[in-house]
Amino acid sequence: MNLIEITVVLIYAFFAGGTASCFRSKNPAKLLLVPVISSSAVFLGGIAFLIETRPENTVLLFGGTLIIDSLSLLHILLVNTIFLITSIYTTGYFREKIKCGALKASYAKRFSILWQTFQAVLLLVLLSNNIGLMWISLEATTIVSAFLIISDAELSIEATWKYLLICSVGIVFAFFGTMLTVAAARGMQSSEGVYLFSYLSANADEIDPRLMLLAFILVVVGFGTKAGLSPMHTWLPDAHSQAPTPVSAVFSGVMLNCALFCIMRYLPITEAALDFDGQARSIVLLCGFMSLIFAAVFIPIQSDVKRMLAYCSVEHIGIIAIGLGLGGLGIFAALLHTVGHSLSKVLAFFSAGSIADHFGTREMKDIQCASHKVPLWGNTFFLSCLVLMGVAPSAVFMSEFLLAKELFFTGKYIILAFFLLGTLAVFFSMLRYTMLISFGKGPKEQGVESRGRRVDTVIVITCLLLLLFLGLWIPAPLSNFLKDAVSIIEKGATL
Amino acid sequence: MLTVIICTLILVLSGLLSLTLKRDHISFKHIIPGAIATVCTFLLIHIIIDYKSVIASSFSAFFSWQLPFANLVFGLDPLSVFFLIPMLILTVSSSLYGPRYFDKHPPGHKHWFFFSTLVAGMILVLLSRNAVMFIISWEVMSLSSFFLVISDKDKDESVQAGWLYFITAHVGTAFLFALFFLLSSTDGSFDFSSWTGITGRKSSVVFLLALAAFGLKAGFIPFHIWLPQAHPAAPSHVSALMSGIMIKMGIYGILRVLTFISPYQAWWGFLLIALGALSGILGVLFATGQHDIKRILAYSSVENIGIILLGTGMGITGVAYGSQTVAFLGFAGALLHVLNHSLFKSLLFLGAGAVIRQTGSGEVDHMGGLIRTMPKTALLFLTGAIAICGLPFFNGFTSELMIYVSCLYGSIKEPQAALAMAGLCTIISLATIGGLAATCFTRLFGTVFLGEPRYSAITPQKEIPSMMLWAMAIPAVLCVLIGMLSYFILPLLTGPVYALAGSTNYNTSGIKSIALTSSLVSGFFLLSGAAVFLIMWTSGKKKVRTETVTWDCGYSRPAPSMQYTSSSFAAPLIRLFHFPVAMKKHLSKSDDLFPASSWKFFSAVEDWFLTGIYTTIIRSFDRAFSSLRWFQSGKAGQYVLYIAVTVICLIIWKFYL
Amino acid sequence: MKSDLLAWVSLLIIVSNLYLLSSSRLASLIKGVAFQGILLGALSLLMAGHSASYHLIFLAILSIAVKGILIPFYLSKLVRGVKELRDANPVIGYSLSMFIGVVISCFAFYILQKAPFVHAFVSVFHGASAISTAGIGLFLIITSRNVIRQIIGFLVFENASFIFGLSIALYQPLFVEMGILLDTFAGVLIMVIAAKRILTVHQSISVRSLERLSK
Amino acid sequence: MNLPEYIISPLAALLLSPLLAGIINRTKAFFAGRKGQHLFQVYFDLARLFRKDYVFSKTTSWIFRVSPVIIFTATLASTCFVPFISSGTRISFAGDLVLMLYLLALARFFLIISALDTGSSFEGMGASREAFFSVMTEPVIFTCLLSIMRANGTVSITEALSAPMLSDSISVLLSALPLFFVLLAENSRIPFDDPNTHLELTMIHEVMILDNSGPGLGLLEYAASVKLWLFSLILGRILLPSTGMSPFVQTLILLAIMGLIAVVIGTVESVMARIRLIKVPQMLFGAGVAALLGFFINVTKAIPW
Repeated sequence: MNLIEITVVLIYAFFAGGTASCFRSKNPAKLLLVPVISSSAVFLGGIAFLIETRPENTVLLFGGTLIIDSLSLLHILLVNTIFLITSIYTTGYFREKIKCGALKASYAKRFSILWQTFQAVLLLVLLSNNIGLMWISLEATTIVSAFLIISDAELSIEATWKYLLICSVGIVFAFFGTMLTVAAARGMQSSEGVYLFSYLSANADEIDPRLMLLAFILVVVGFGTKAGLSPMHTWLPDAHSQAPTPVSAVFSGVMLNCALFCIMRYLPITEAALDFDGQARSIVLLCGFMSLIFAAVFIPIQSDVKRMLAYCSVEHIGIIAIGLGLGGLGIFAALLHTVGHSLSKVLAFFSAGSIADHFGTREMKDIQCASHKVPLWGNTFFLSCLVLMGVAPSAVFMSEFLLAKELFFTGKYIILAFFLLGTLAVFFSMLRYTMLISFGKGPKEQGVESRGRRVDTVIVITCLLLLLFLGLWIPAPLSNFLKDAVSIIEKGATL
Repeated sequence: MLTVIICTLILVLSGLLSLTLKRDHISFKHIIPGAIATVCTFLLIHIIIDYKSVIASSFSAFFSWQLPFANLVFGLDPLSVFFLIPMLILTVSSSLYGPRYFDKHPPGHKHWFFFSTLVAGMILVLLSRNAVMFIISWEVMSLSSFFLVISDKDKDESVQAGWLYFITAHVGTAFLFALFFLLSSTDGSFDFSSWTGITGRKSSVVFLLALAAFGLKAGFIPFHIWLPQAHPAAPSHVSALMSGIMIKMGIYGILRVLTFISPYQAWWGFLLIALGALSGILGVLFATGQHDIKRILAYSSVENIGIILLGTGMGITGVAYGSQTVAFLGFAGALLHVLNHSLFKSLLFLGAGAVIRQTGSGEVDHMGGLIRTMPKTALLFLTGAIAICGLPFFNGFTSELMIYVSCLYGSIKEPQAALAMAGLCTIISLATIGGLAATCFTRLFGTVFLGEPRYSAITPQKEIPSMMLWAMAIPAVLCVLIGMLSYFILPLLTGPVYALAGSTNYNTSGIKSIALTSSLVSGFFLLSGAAVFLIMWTSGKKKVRTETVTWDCGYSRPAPSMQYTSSSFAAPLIRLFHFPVAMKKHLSKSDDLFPASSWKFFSAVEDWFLTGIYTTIIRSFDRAFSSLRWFQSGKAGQYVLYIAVTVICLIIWKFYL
Repeated sequence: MKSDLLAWVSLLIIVSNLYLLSSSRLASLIKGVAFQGILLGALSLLMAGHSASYHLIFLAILSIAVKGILIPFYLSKLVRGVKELRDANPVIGYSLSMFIGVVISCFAFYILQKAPFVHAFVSVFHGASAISTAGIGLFLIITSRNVIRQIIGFLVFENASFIFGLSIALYQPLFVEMGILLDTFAGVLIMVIAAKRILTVHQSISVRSLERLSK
Repeated sequence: MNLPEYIISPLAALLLSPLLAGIINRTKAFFAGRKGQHLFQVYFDLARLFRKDYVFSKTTSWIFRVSPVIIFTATLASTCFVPFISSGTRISFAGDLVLMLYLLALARFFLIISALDTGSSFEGMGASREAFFSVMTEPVIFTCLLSIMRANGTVSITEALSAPMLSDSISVLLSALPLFFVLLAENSRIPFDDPNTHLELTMIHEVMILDNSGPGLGLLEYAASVKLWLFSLILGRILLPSTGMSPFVQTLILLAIMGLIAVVIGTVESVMARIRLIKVPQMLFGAGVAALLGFFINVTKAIPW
């Protein structure tokens, strides 16, 4: 067992310990602190991965069952960061309820346990080198998170039901894809590692191309359902709008990326099996394009703030998928966009949730002038939505610019036109909503009604500064890191 | 060069400093605006003294900018310095003006932060020599001005205005994307220095894209819709900065793109002349129909951008037909008008701000007779009003004269009929614009400052603080100086004009003689005016002066509300141009035989570009989007069907097509 | 002989699919799906004999226990709590559903001749049963008007993945196999729990009460 | 006696311009069958006004007091660019046309704001109409003078007006006729305005100076007659036959033509009624079309087809 494997074991030990400690406690406030502690430990574990794996970049663990390379490391770091800040936010989110005793200990217990399990299985998705294991852990995220969405509200049950049904159907399709991948690889000389990504990508030229293409279609539809690619995204606005805010935040900020990560794993194998004729990419491109269009069509007619943000996630997942489908610089843009979108979307959900709780409604027409009444969240909501809308200078703008550039230089003018039109349509309606929410009409003589916690302020400012910074300058180490990750999705990509 | 960058950094830092302070901290009154003004003054002096070395400087990054292509390249050339100078002047005057303007309504502590980032963004737009750098600076500029527009939270319409403004700015950025991609498509580089020699059909596309991308910022018709909304909403010194120089960044962009493409096509010039005539005439007509003082000024900015386009159009046409005189004078007039308009428009906006600050209202028809309580403001405002009408011996005249002379050369000296027609059209448009502008500004000045107060409730008691007056005096003095001594401004013009006209062998003696002669005439005029005045004065000393009421044609009780209002003043004109500027009348009747309350009548000129064209487009999109709502029907079975259909479609696509 | 049996079982699975399409009572639906679960166990037993693999036997036992007994038991317990008419009540009528089911099954045989993935299956019957089960499972979900039938549809759809997975099972380590099974079982169980929640909150299993989140 | 042109022309305007008004008045009197006032009556009126005291409205500000001086000076200065005796030194530069017309616009600007300064609704109405007319006259003047400049191939109006004039009668007609209309409109003559009254129907120029008195009114009246002189002079210059005459004879003929123009103005005023205000734009638009036609003819002549 080497150092990295020990780290992995330690991380899961922490999860186990954290989960176990939850069973005993009855104090909701303490229960909510457990995820903070375990996620900070896991965050450190992610940093340890970064340090430990650096010279080789790609490390196989536990006899090839797990893998850590730049691509997964990027996502792991993102997951850990998002979970850490969301756990911290959660303690504040439930603060009011704890104060007046509305939060039951049983709920807090269930939440903490499921929360940590959720993070654990998400990390397993990213770590797995075995295609079966990846499928298992992604399916497990559905099961675990379904109970995070559900509450006593009628609508939340409806959302949970749709989430369960649609994602399960999708994931079964992904199962067909996974099995077909193995079937496609059956003709290989050695059938030892046909279920290992590392083996498949090393020997991709021996895979049956037509079967692999079929498998890839099913994988894209299956994992795409979970990732929120249109037209399989239908569960997403429901689940995001009904889930408690921290859950919506990690759904958007992490879970969708993880599902897309699975597609990123299959993409290079399919491409290589098909002799790099771009068929696999075109599928991803089409799905991304559809997502963008659907989001642009549906965002203008939303009335629920979290629903709007959910559709915004569909848009951004679409943008990332377009980048993946383009290849080369597009993948770089997609990865950069993943980072930017996660950070900003998490902030947007935090603030939208807090504002909605403060006003007692999620209907956008009833929320006005939030930046006066809840200054921290009102301003954060506006700024993070600006970032999401792709306003410069921000990381999201930079990646969208790179993507547009790649679209132009690969001659996809029609997609470029629709990309610009779609983002403009989103911008158009989202700006109207966010401005009304943050600065709209309202009794202005009333003073500040609620100030945020200091720790939330620190989180918000750190994230916003990071987003700004990444929009202006990508330091060389990060750039090389991203380029490494790009080369995993597309070998020898021209950047 | 390094000085400029360091000063920009200091600007941003002082803005950041203001973020850390409490809302009502004392330093907002003096230190931070003072620091901004000092930095800009220093920079201005540096540029003027070191002009020769500044215009040729460039600067590459001292650290590599890690994006796959972008380099941090700065540069200054005569063209950008020409825009930098008025920008710095205006910043100085509006940062001096700002603190006292807010005496009654202190702004949020973010105000000066966004103010400084706006200035820094504009400087960086002028400095950047790389497309990515340019777009980012451009967005910083738009973003901070957007925040400044919505910073006045007492007005509900400022949110609406900010929204409209930011939408147009963002649409412009989308066009910028396309423009820069097209420009860089030859060798994939985003450095301005590599963008040369773009010809043929591609250059025409580049030109049209530039027109759309930068036109949305410059605000000529039909891209003007945000201007009349955003300017009234912003605090006045911000409107001064925005209308004075920020919209000129759009002009800068168009001119900058013109330096990348050659040879010019004549039809670009015709297009610009058509657009210029359209926005010139319609802009001033809309202005004449408005009631809000700042909205009038905003529409007048549309008009002046139109004049600048007319000059640029003549310049392009001149180059295309090989007439150097026409080209040189056209470009020179356009550029000089950029400088001039920035001066007098900021002066007028600051004056309007003074009026709004003292009366608490922007409604022109409620004012009157302000000249008695605010004589100095009135004098400064009058200076701006005369200058903006392009009347002689003020700066507006000098630039319009250059464009006129360019047209005269084009329509008289050149054999090509097309050039002659272009010149004639420009002259007719300019003449019409001149007449209309005179109407508009006599109306504005007359209604606000002259006559009797129409509503005693909003009549101010005293003059504005002297700091604000000094801030207004800076552009006012420059307006007069440039008007009288335009000769000395010419060296600034030659550099950018050479770059635009694409040749450096033009003999500038002709233009110099025009400038000299008009200076002489203005001196002669001043002397003879003084002589007449002296004669009147000396002869008038012995005469009796009687004060009485205005002749009332026998009516014994004239009331102030019987005065001609601005609406009635504009009525004949609006009625004449009822096609492009429809007057909407609202009459609230009471149907009783003996009405208890008086009928209320209200008339306004609606901007049918906004209410007609753009709103219709958006509505139709909205309808189309709403008709797709069935897709997300809420039925889980239907959603599963989507998944199945997607699989089948993808399989058919990949295997059977 | 063994491949003959395999073909018969596969055929029986298709027949059970058609039975599910035609049954109008929820109770008979549950019975049908339980029967199908047992058929799956038989299939994997046959496969085990086919390739002499011990863990397929384990799989067979597990699937009979969970799919044939456990889940049907929970489902029927759930149905007993339903106050309204315990009718399947699909969107598309039973005869037409049957017809479509037959078309899907025929199409499955047809497509297996053409498609590139024929050699992924042990036999044509095996493959056709997988595809037909998948199609009919989806069809059941899509046309359902109540939650129970949707669960059953999903169960059928998942059975297809089981049939499909059987042909590839040999190449996976055991823990992956077990994980897959447990995951799907857990998924269905959670659906049942969610359906119970729906029943307690809405007093109904109709999906009409689950259509409020739209646009 | 070799004074430069830019001194002679204003001097001539100062000395002779009231005479034009006198001629018009006599013509009108002739048509009315009256004996009419003295030919120099305008001089007497002006002298009387300059001797009078001031009466100012309490509403007015310094704008009202300063305006007459600016209006007078600007109008007078604009005469510098039209040669009276075409032999002296001139100030001519490219674009002097613009300066000349914009000086008139400057005068008009101050006339309008001084009218608004009184706060009277009558004067406001006059100011509004003055502004309204100017919008339509300016393009017409520009076009007329442009075709003359095009025919002479010079970019300076001073050069163009002192050099040999248009060769063919069509061009002469197409620039002179619109210019005559503009003359009538700009100088508040019938059929655009009635110079004799400030009654409501006609209130334009006369109503704007309603509150002026004494020397101020004198300056404004003087400026009005200088403006009339300026337009007549331009028209006279266009109509002047271009034969090789001595400057003295030429000036005499010019004066005769201007006298004739005054008679024509008087005749028009006697035989026509004032047209309705809404018809004014149509009339001026017609004049503009004629001027454009003249310019097109000039342009097409130069093009080698």
